[in-house]
Order: sequence, then structure tokens, then C-alpha cells
Amino acid sequence: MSELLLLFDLLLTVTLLVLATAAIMSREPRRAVILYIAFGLLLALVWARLRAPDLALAEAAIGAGLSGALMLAAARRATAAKRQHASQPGTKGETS
Amino acid sequence: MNFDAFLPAAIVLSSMIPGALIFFLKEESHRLRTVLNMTGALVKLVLVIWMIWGVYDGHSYETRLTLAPGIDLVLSADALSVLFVALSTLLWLVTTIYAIGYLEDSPNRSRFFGFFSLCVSATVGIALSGTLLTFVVFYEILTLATYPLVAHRGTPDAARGAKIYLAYTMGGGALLLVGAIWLQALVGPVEFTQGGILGNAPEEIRGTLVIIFFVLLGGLGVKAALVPLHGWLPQAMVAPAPVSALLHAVAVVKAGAFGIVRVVYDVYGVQFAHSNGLLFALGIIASITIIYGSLMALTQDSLKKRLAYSTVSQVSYIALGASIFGPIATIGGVVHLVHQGLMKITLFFCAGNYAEALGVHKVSEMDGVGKRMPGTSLAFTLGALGMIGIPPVAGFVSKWYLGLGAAEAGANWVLAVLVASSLLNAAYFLPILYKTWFRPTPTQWPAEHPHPGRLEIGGALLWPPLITAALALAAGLFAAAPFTPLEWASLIAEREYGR
Amino acid sequence: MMIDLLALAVAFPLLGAVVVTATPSHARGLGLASAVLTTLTSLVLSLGVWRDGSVRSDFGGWGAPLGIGLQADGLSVAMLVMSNLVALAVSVYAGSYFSATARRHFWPLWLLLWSALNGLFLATDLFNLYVTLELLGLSAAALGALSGTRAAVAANLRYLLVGLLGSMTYLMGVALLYSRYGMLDIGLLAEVIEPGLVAWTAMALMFSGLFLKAALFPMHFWLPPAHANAPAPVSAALSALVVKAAFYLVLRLWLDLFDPVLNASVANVLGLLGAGAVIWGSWRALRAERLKLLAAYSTVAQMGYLFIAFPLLVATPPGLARDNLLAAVVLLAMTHGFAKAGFFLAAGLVQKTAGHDRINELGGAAQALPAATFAIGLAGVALIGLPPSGTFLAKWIMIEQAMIQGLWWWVVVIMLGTLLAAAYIFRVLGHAFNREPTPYRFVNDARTEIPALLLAFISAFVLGLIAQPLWTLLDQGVLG
Amino acid sequence: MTPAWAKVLIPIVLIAIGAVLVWAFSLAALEGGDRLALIALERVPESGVSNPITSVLLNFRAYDTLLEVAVLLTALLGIWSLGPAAPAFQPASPILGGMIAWVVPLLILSTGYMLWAGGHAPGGAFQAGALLGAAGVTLALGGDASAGLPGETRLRFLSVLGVLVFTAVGVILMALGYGFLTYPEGYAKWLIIFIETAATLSIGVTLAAAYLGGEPRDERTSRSAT
Amino acid sequence: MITQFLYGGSGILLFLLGTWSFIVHPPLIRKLIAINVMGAGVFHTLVALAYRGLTAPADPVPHALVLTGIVVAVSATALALAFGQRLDRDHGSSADDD
Repeated sequence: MSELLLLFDLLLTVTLLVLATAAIMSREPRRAVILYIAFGLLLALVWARLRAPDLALAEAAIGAGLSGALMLAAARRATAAKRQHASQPGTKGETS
Repeated sequence: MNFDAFLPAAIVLSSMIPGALIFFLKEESHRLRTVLNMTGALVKLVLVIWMIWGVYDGHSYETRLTLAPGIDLVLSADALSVLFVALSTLLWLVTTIYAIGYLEDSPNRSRFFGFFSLCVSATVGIALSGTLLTFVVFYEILTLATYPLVAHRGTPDAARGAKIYLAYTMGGGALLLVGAIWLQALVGPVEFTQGGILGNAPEEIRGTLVIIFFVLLGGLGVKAALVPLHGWLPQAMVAPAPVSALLHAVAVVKAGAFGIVRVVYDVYGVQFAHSNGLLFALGIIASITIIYGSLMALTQDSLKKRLAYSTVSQVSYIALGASIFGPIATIGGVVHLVHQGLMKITLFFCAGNYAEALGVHKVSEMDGVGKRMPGTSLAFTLGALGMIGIPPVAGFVSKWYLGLGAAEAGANWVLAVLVASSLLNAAYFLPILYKTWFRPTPTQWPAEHPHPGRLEIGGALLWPPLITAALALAAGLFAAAPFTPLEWASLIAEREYGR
Repeated sequence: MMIDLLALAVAFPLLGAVVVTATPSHARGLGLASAVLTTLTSLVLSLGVWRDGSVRSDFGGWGAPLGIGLQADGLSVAMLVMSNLVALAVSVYAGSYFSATARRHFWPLWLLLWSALNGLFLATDLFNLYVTLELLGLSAAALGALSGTRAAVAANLRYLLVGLLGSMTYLMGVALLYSRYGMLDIGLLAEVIEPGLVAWTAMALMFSGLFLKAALFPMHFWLPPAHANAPAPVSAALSALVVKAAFYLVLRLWLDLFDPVLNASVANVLGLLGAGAVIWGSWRALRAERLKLLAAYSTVAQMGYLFIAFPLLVATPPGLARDNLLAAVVLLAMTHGFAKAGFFLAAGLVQKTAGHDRINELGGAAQALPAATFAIGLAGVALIGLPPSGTFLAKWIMIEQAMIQGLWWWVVVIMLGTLLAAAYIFRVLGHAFNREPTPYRFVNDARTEIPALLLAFISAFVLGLIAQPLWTLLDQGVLG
Repeated sequence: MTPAWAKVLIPIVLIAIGAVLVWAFSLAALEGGDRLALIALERVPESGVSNPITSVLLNFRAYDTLLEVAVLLTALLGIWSLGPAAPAFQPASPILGGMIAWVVPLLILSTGYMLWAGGHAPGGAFQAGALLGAAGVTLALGGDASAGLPGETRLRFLSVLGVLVFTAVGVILMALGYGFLTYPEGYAKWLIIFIETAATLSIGVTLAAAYLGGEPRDERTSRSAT
Repeated sequence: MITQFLYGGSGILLFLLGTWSFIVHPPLIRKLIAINVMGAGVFHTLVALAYRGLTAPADPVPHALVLTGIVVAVSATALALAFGQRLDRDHGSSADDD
């Protein structure tokens, strides 16, 4: 039982880290955001496993859901703008 | 709070409050501004006379404001401070009158008189400082208050002069600050005490104390225009004449010289300074400055610059007096604080008058001004003779005591310096006097502004130099009478060496 | 009936923000009313602490470690008084500064920022501090972007992001402390904390986060553009208060919590960074072409002095000297608050009159605005550290301590910074003296000029000469 | 972009920090014990609600939550101060429109449930508010330019409602002599529900308005999603 | 205990990943994702240490902290995105770089 649980925990953790890395490494904004949402949902699942159902709900609704929706809209705008001003040199949405 | 504890503060505030109020006045409110100025000056005079009386009677006045544990702002009156306060107050009154006349119809007068009053407040604060910290505070405030006066005209020249002035004085202020804090870190709060406080300093810190002395001297030497820190003084000549007068006679250079006297007598103690060779070093620096200033004055054609270098030279007499061990030289140095002030302010007033009435700025243009402006020229002549040291004008008294003191201390080289300097003084003043009185009047002055009245120039401009010249003469003629600068200086010397 | 001034100091600006959000057409009147009310509350609270000692209030009646409370001691009250007076002056100024549309946005955000500040100074709970930090960061960035230029928006976006990075780092440290000690209340933690890897790491995380927010060199890069491009009253608040809040937290956490953890080498690193800030910030201020940029770089430099105090504090054994030093640091922070706020407010007026703030072309504006020029001059006196400003007194004490401890290096840095400051301040003031003919009236628009002038005046005269009450105040739970 | 040396250096530094962090964390976790768990759980019955997290959020550490709602308000005000919103989205496809017709009511229903359940089961004001906000977002996705939000006056009022009720309750309790945010015995449950309801409305409205972006405009149709 | 280590450690990893990404990736959206991953890391650590086994109820205090943190994070994200949108809107318009 305990070994099985540990295996499950390991699996969750590895998936979580892989998703996070994928979200971070993705250059394409839309793809990055979608990966981030997936990461958030998985995180919610992990938290449910860690006996934090309230947080799981909140993370799914707010962390992954609303943040994701907000960023998705922004990513969509960015992609559209990039297509529009393809010829124009610029540093859209960049801050360094 | 009883009155004795408030009087020193009141003397500072009597010019500071009018000054602060004047800033808020509209440019057109001449009358109100004049009233404020004169009220401040007169109130200060009354308070100072009161204080002189009290100090003479052995009363002590002290205002103490604790800023932080162990850090007190102290204003107190002793004989030396009263001397300087009296000089500043008197000359401020005269200079204010002069400035009101001089700046008629020029722009930004509210700003000018505001800073003018602050400048005097700072000077009086320096005079009354009872601790080194307080001295530093007012010393820096003086820098701040004089900068706008130097820059007042707003011309590119003025901006340059002000910048140089600031660079020097800020640097000097920083040195003084470091020195003062260093000293405090070593021996605790430094209160000015007759006879000094370092007399029984432990042997192992003596070396450090000597270093600190030179750091402090560097800081004070900037304002006192000791060579090679005098560079700002000729540049600051761009300021309006009343400012130059005040800067040279009362405020800035005097503050530096006064500070040197304070540090030598009331911090280090003349005994300590003497036995550690500090006095000798100071004497050398002062002598070099005296000779160098006179030589430079000789080469200047601009009247104000010649006077400026003369100041460099003359102010160092005070330092010289402090550097000779013995009460008589001390009297000479301290009394010169007053005498030089009276004479130099006269000369600057006169220079301002020549420029204002005739457009004469250069020595070479002064042919025959005596006939055209006899009153001003009379005052100028008295001042110049005093500077050379011709009896019975005040300057003679100072030099006499300095020489006597030097002879007594066996410092014959000082006598040589005095003689050389007097000859040089004569060399750069006598030609002016000759031109003034014995050369024909030219047909055309550089830029003449005829004065409508029967006087050669407005009364507010004529009377101040006459008064100060008369005072300089009186200080020499009646030197032995009670309450003269000389008598007071003797009192100071007595107290410094007495303990 | 019970009046809990601690709660009200946070609740009043919060309620004010609510009210002005709901009725934007009356934003100015209601906003000013809340400002006055908040300031009064804080002053009464401070007076109480000054007279009777620190006060604490536990919300919900649970008490630490379960509940949260607010606490006012000498240190927090000193910062509270400074912030509220500055904020009040900024409010009065802002009442006339902003256009009608900008006003609608300014007031609610401004009051939220104010409640965050008050909440931060009074907080006792590490997580509660995180929330106030975020409230502060978000409202500050939003306010900074109110001028609407692209430069302002970009700079404040960067500020927002850097602030977030800082708070996240801080939060990680808090999480670490909670996992080890199981509590969040500073006072309780202080009793159990012991030097070791956990405390050390937590401190490093929390302090790095706060250094980012305090713009400690070399993490200052975000500050100059953000502060220089914000509207003047906001710049004033950002430079005078917001970065100061982060410094306050460093000081507070160090004194109350990490004292056993912090050793001389850590303090020396802080001092070294501070020295870097002093030199670099002053140098850049000297080279700045624009007045507000100059002021912003000057903030970087002035924050440096505050951090130089750490090595001095560590080197000084407990006692009167250390107490003096501590009070000097607080005095320095307070003076800079007043001075920089006054400076920015005055700079805003100059900028508005001239239409730009390029220093070399400011002559006419300076001449036309004597009050603003004066404010810059007075604030400059305090920024340089000339007497009789509070900075002078503070620097005097710091230098004296450094000399007594034989730490000459810091004396050199402080003096160098002072001279550089004199150079950059007088570079500005030099332009006030020119031959532009303008009718002289000292005060032209009282509602904007008087606040600037008063702030500058307090920094240059009041704080230095009447510093004694600060010592009394700090005796309440900080010194000794 | 980051220079080449930084590309190497940053990960190395971070890995080092990470090693220290993990080490410190393992030490901390080992010695941590029960932390506040027992104290908190023990006092949950006194808090007026049976869900421990809600007790912490709205009673033990209610002041934190008040400031948190204020942070949300700040974000919204900041968004409004940045000017008008981005161009509207393209109208929804019929399928999406059909979905919205049943998703939105469902979301609003679950908002109510979540709010109520928060007292004793997983849920509470934030989750409920998020669902409400999600309803607004769904409407916006469906092409509703106002995301179902009311006109400016009411929108402003709703957005501050949470902070207003929270603070007002705190101050009134203080004035009554209980202390700021100190609920009198027996009233805790109802006061918490009152605050939560207000907070839920505010959170929902704020999230939806934040999603839309831009200042509120008066000409908006005042259709309410609430 | 091992669960706490596992999840706590992964929280720290997430925090570091986020920090790294925040520093090296300039686009706003990537920075925001990075910040959110950092936050998630901290929250995850807190949730992990609140966990007291399958049978015992978890520590509610960290949970409350995390809930607060999530809301703060979404607020900050929304505000930052509005900033970014404002910059995009201004992009290309002239004479506003003053």
C-alpha cells in the first residue's frame, strides 16, 4: 500500500516537474500558457492528494483557471499582434 | 526658560526670523522689507550691547539644545565671542543700510536680503558657538547662506564664481567636519574652554591630535583664505559690493580666522599648541599668506581684486597673532579681527561707490576721483592708510601689538614679515591714493550715473563708509579708552593666558 | 465603546479607498478627508506610544501564534509618523496636481497604498507582512504608471515584476521559518530562533527579497526609470516611503528576529552594497540630465547610507553608543523621507511650469517658482547632509562611531557621498540664479507649493534640531 | 538577452541555492513537529465554522484575508487606470453559445453552493468568487462585451463590497467593544457568512472585470450576472 | 515524512525553475508564467509541510496562507497583463517616449 502510494507520489511529482519545465521552456506563448494550465490542474490534483481539497479547488479555479484564461487571452492578443506587425521590428510585451 | 539662557539664541534669531520672513515678501514691498531689516539689525544691536555689559560683569549666557545624547548645540558668550558678535552686529547694520541703497531697483531683492540676514545669523552663530559641533553647524550654514549671495547677479561669471566658491567651501567644510568628529571620537564632546581642553591629553594620542589640528586648519583655512586655499576669494568678487564687503570684513574670511583662534586657544590651548609645534607651523603658513597676498595685490588692476588679495594678506595677521606664543601678540591678532573688519568694509563700500557712481572698476581709471567724490575718497584714504599701518588709524595698533608680541617671543622673522608686508601694503595702496587726490580728473568717466541730490552719491551709500572709516580712526586714536576693541582684546588675552 | 487606533490606522485609508472608488466624482474631497483622518489616527497613536510605551492589539481575540495582531513600538511609530505626514502633504499636493480623470484613478490606489504602508509598519506577523508587501507593490506600480507615458508604463511593469520576484523570495523564507518553528509571529519566533542553517537560509531569502524592493545596489536598476517617470506626487511617495518600507522591514527583522543570526560578515556585505549604492547612485545623479532622474538616483544613493549603518551597528557593542547609532539610522531614514518627498513635489511643479525637467534648461522655471526652488534647496540641504538637517546629525553620529571603531573605510564612503551629493544638488540650484526677468512672488500656488516647502523645511530644520523626541520614542521597545 | 556568461552562471548559482534550500528544508521539516496544526484544529469549534481553513481565513487570520481582498481591489483599480480594454473578441460560434446557455447558470448555482459549503466542507468565498468570475469569463468568451457585468456605478459598488463589508464589520465590532474583527460569541457564523457573501460578489465581479480589462464604461448595458 | 520531503523538495525545485525562467526569459508572458511557477513552488512546499499523513487532518494555517497567496498571485498576474496590454496598444504610436 505504502509503496504503491509512494510510486504514485513519485509519478505525480515527476509529471508536475516535467509540465512546469515544459511550460517554462516553451517559446510559443499560447502553448506555454496551455502547458501552464495543465500544470496548475495537476497541481490541484496533487493538493487534493495532500489533503487540501479547498486549495485544490482554488488552484483549479483561480490559479489554473482564471490566471490561465487571462494569460491565454493575452497570448492570443500577442500572437495576433505578431502576425499583424510581422514586418515591423519590435519587442512586443518584452521587459528585461 | 530664563533670559540668560535665551539671550544667545535671541541674538541669532533676531536676524534669522526677519530673514525668513523677507523671503515671503513680494518684490515691491520695499518699505516692509526695510522695516524688517532695520528692526532685526537694531534689536540685535540692543541685545548685543546688553550682552557685552553682562559679559564684562562676568555674567555667563548659555543656550543649550540637546540634539541627541552627548550631542549638544551650545550658544554661549565669552569675551572672544562677544567681540566678534559686536563687530558683526555693528557692521551688519551699516551694511544693510548700504545694501538698501546699493540694490535700489535691482531684481530679486527679497531673495537677496533674506540670505543676507541668514548670513549674518550664521556669523553670529559662529561667534557664539560654545562647542566645536555648534561651530561646524553654523560654519556650514554660512556657506549655504553666502552661496546665493555670490551667485546673486546670475551672470555666467557669477555662476562660475559661485561654483568655485562652493567647491572650496564645501571641501573645507568636509575637512572641518571630519576633523571635528575625529576629535570628538577621541576626547568626547569638544566644548570651547578658555585655556583649551587638551592640556592633559594622554601622550599616546598627541600624534593624532596634531594630525587633527591640520585637518581642522585645512577646513578653516579655506574660509580664512590661507594660501594655498585662497583660490575662491578673488573669484567671489563677482558678488554685489555689499556682499563683498560683508564677506571680507565680517562673515566668511572672518569666520575662518575666528575659527583658527578658537581652535588654537579654546580647543588645543595655546600651551599645548606651542609645545607641539603647531603654533610655529601656523605662523609659517600665515606668513606665507601675508606675503603672497600682498604680492598678488600689487599686480591687480581691478580695484576689487586688489582689495580681495589685500584681504588674503590682512586676515592672516589674525592667524599670525594666534601663532605667536604670548599675550601681547594675541592681543594684536584678536584686535585685528575688528580693525581689519572696519577698514576693509570701508574700502569695499568705497569701491562699490566708485563703480556705482562713475563706473570705475579699475585702479587705472581712478585718476582724480578724489575731486569728484571727496567723501568716499576720504573714507577710502583712511581705510587704506589703516591697512598700511600708519598711525593713528586702527591698523597701526594691530601691527604694533603684533610686532611687540613677536619681539617678546623672540620671533624676529615675524618682525621681518611684518615690515615686508607693510612695505608691500604701501606699495599697492599709495599709488591709488596718489591717483585719487593728485591726478587730474578725466573728461569722461567710464559710466557715470549722476546723482540728483547735493551729495556726490545717495546718502545710504555715502554714510556707511564714512561711519566705518570714522570708527576705524577712533579705534586707533582712542585705543586706550575703555570698551575699545583693544581693551577688550586685552581682556581676552588675559583670560586665555590667565588660567 | 473601544477605539483601537492600530486597527483604525489601517482601516481608515481602506475605508477611504472604498468610498472614493464607489463615488469617483467626489474623489478629491473624500480622499482628502480620509487622508486627514488617517494622519490624525496615526499621530494620536504615536503620541500614545511616545508617552506610554508600545501597544499591541490582537484581532479576533486569539492572540499569537494563532491569530494576527498589530503592534506599535518606537521604531514603527517613528516610520509611521514620517510616512503619514509625508503622505498627507502628498495628498494635499495631489489634490491640485492631477487632472479630473487622473484623480479618479489616483485617490483609491493612493489610499490603498497608504493602508499598506500603515499595515506594514505595524505588522507583527511574517505572512501578514507578505500581504502588505504585495498590496504595497501592486498599488505602487499602478500609481507609478498613472502618468500614462510609455516609459512610465514600461518602467512600472518592470517594477511590478521585480517586486513580485522579491515578495516570492521573501515568502519562501517565511515558509522555511514556519516549517521549522511552526509560527509566524515575529515576537514569538524571536524567542525560539537559533543560529543555524535554517534561520540563516530563511534570512538570506527574506532579505534578498527585501533588498530587491529596497533597491539596494546592484538591485537598484528598476528604481530610477520607475520613479523618474511616475507623476510627481507618486514619485514622492515611491521614493520617500515605499522603498523605505522595505528598508524598515530589514531593520525590524534584523533587530527583532535575526539578531543572533546576523554576523559581522553579513553586515559587511550589506555595508559594501550600501557603499556601492552611495557612490554609484550619487555619480549617476550627478550625470543625470533630468531633474526627476537625478532625484531617483539620489534615492539609490541615500538608501545606501542606511545599509552602511549595518556594519557599524554590528561593530558597536550594546550600550549608549549603539542606541545612538540606531536612532541615527532611523533619523536618516525619516529625514530622507521628508526631503525626497519635498524634492519630488517641487520638481513636479518645476516640470509642470517648464513643460520638461531637463536640468540645463530650467533657469526660467526656477526663477518663476521661488517657493519650489527653495523647497529643492532645503531638501537638498538634507540630502547632502548639511546642518541643521537630520541627515547631518545622523551622519555625525555614524561617522563618530565609525571612527571610534576604527572603521575608516566607511567614513571615506560617507564623506565622498556627501561631496557628490553637494555637487549634484548645487548643479540644480546653480540654474536658479540667472537673469530671467520675472516678477517675484514667493508663493504662486499655495496648495501645491506649501506642502513641498513644508516637507523640505521639516527635513532641513525640524528633524535635526528637534531630534530629541525620537530618542524618547525609540526608547519604547527598541533601544536599550 | 542575457549574456553568455550569465547563461552559465545563473543556473549554477541557482542550483547551489537550491541545494542549500533543500538541505535547510529537510532540517526544518524534521524538527518542525505539529506546528500550529493542533492549536488551530483544537479551536476550530470556537470559530463559528467547522471547515478549518475557513476558520483560519475568516476568523483566526481574518485580517490577512481583508488585506488580500484589498489586493484584489488594487489590481482591478490598477487595470482600470491603464485605460480602455483591448479590442473585443470575435462572436462565439453557435456551439459555444449553446454551451454558455447552460454553463453560466450552472456556474452561478455552484457559486451559491460553494459559498454555503465553505462553512463545513471544502469551498468558501474565494472558490465561490472564482466560479462567479468564471461565469463572467464564459459570457465574455461567448461575445458578451460586458461579461455580464453591470454599469459603472453598480460595478464600482460591487467591486468594493468585499472590502467595505469586511472593514465595516471589523470597525463596528471594535466600536461595540469586542475589538477589531473580533466576533462576539454566537454571531461568528453569521458574520462570517455575511462577509463571505460580500467578498464572493466582489471577487467574482473583480475577476470578471479584470478579465475584460479597461475602464468601466457607462454605456454598458446593465445586465447583471449576479 | 517521506511524502513531505518529496513534495517539499519538488516545491523548491519549482521555485528555482521559476526563478531561473524569470531571470532569463524576457517576454512578459513567460515572466508571468515563471512568477506563477515560483509561487506554485512556494505554495507547494507549504502544502507539503501541512500534510500530516493520510489519517490526520492537515495543518489548516499553511492552507490558508496558500489560499491567500493564490489570490494575490492572480491579482498580480492580471495587473501585469493589463500593463502589457497597455504597452502593446501604445506600440508604434509616435512621440510618447518622453
